[in-house]
Amino acid sequence: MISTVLFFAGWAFMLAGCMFFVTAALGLLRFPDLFSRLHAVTKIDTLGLGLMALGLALLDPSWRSCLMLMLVWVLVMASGAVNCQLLARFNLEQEEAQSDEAATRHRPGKGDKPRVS
Amino acid sequence: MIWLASIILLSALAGLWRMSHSPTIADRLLGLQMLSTTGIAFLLLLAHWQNNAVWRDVALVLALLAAVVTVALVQMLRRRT
Amino acid sequence: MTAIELYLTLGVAVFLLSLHGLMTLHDPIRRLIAVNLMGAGTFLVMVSLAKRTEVPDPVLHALVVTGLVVAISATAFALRLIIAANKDDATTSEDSAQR
Amino acid sequence: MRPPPGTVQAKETSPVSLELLPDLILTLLLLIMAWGALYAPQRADAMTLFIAFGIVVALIWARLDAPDLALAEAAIGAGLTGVLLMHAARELPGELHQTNRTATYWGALAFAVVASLMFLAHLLYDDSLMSAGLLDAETDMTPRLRTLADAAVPESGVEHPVTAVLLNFRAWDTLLELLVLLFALSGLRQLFRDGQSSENRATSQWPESLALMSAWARVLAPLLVVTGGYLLWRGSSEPGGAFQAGSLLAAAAVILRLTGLLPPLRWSSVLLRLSVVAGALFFLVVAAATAIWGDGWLVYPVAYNGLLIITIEAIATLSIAITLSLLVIGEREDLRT
Repeated sequence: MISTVLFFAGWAFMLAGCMFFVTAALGLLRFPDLFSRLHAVTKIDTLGLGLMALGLALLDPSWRSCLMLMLVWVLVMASGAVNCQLLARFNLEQEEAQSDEAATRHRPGKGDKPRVS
Repeated sequence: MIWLASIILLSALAGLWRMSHSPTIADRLLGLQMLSTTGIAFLLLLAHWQNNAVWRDVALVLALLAAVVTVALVQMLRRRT
Repeated sequence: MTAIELYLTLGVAVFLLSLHGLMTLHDPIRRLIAVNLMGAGTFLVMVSLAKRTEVPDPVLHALVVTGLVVAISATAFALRLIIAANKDDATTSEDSAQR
Repeated sequence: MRPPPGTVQAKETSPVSLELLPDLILTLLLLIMAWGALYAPQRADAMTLFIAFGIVVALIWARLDAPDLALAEAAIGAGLTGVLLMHAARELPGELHQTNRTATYWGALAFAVVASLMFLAHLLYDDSLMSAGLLDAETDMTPRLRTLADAAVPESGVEHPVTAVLLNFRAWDTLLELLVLLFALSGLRQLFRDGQSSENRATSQWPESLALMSAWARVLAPLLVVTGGYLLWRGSSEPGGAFQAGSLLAAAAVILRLTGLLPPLRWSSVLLRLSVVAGALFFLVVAAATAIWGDGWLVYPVAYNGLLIITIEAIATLSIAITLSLLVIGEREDLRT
């Protein structure tokens, strides 16, 4: 009895996780600029994989598999957050660098723009 | 189980499309990160499907390496500008 | 069609694609990527052949692990060669410009 | 009790069974990436697609039931090769020669698709191949090499057949491979001529993102080292081994070095040189010892072969880790004597 409950609960969580994967894929294709796309992708790392891992843990509830699933999920979540920060800052720096070059090219004598921190 | 794995791999196609049609470097790294996360989900699914716990270790290694690659590439590409 | 045949064909396709790329591309980095892809194609063929028996053949797996490590050391060396060759072109073109 | 699987039973007669759906998608993914890695308009696109190619190949090794390869590919293919490529491409000017005329695009595609379809047709519908038993394992032509390997695994000192093959039956391959790594490194060192001044990359200013990265590196590096040790120790009984562990340690060194937490690995320090050479040296010493006292080159005495394999693997892991990290991030000031 308990295993069928686990079975259906596990499948429900897995399907929910899979739904997040699909929505993030759509988000990645449709969103206009980088920052909104970053938002979409980090959803997979946290929720998509989280629900998938929870569903898988329910499907084969041994100690070793649950701990490993949780470790992988926490690691992917942390790396997702850090990558999101890094990519956003990196993109800002790139844009600043390009806008500085553009600014110096148009008005070479005026010195560079006041830096907006 | 087959459908789940296929849907996840199809969502990896979206990451791939974003990687090839992306104006900036950050977009490419974003697509790369999406690909590695879908890969990790596929490996975890495979671990259950084939009843073989070693694929979870491969998923762990892939998660670690995906983190390293993104940080290394951001740090390297940033140094150049 | 079983998985073995599918991946066998995929290995052949990747090998041929990168062989064609090696012949037509001129940029050294892309040619190096083409060589790596050819290696990956052959590994695919070897591993799909290893899967013919119920428990995959360990001998072929060991060979491919060795091949992977040799591939990365060859890539590292080839990259450094490309950079050195590029530095040569740069210096020779500067010398000819100055002369 | 395994819950009732909901999957459709794959009918044997249908040409493409439902079981193959993920494989077909993986094949599609791999072909797009291979084609993109070669013919993408910009070089940065090509390199990122090549890194993604490594990840998908790791997934395919998982589908083909090759755990050691999936570990090695994930660590080396997806991780280090990409960093290596990007690191080198930085010093090269932009695209050297624009070669991507549309003719080459479609030429490549036509060439590959036609040839592989011919191969597939030959494979499926030509019975000369089938009768030769190339594809079905039931024929008596089970590969002899394999039955030999299986028979000898019990007294090889390790349970996992791939490690047994790597370090016992074909120990020569592993030894020569360590030498290949050494040759690559020495080749790399010769190519740093004095005329070559790669401008120093000291990250003088410390933007906030670097603080974030160094904090993340402090979390990631120990985890990499622990996983590497785990893979090394597990190599004797389950998939794992010296190369996967070595590449994980190299990844830890790369991330620490790039965020400035690790001082440059000076080639001039004797300790570094010794540890680079240690793996191959110890292997040679063992080979010589077995030749003199034992009964042949690299034929381990049955009593100690478990212990011997573990020590060889541990020292090989150390030297592989350092050699790979020098190969990937060996800056000019590192590799100068």
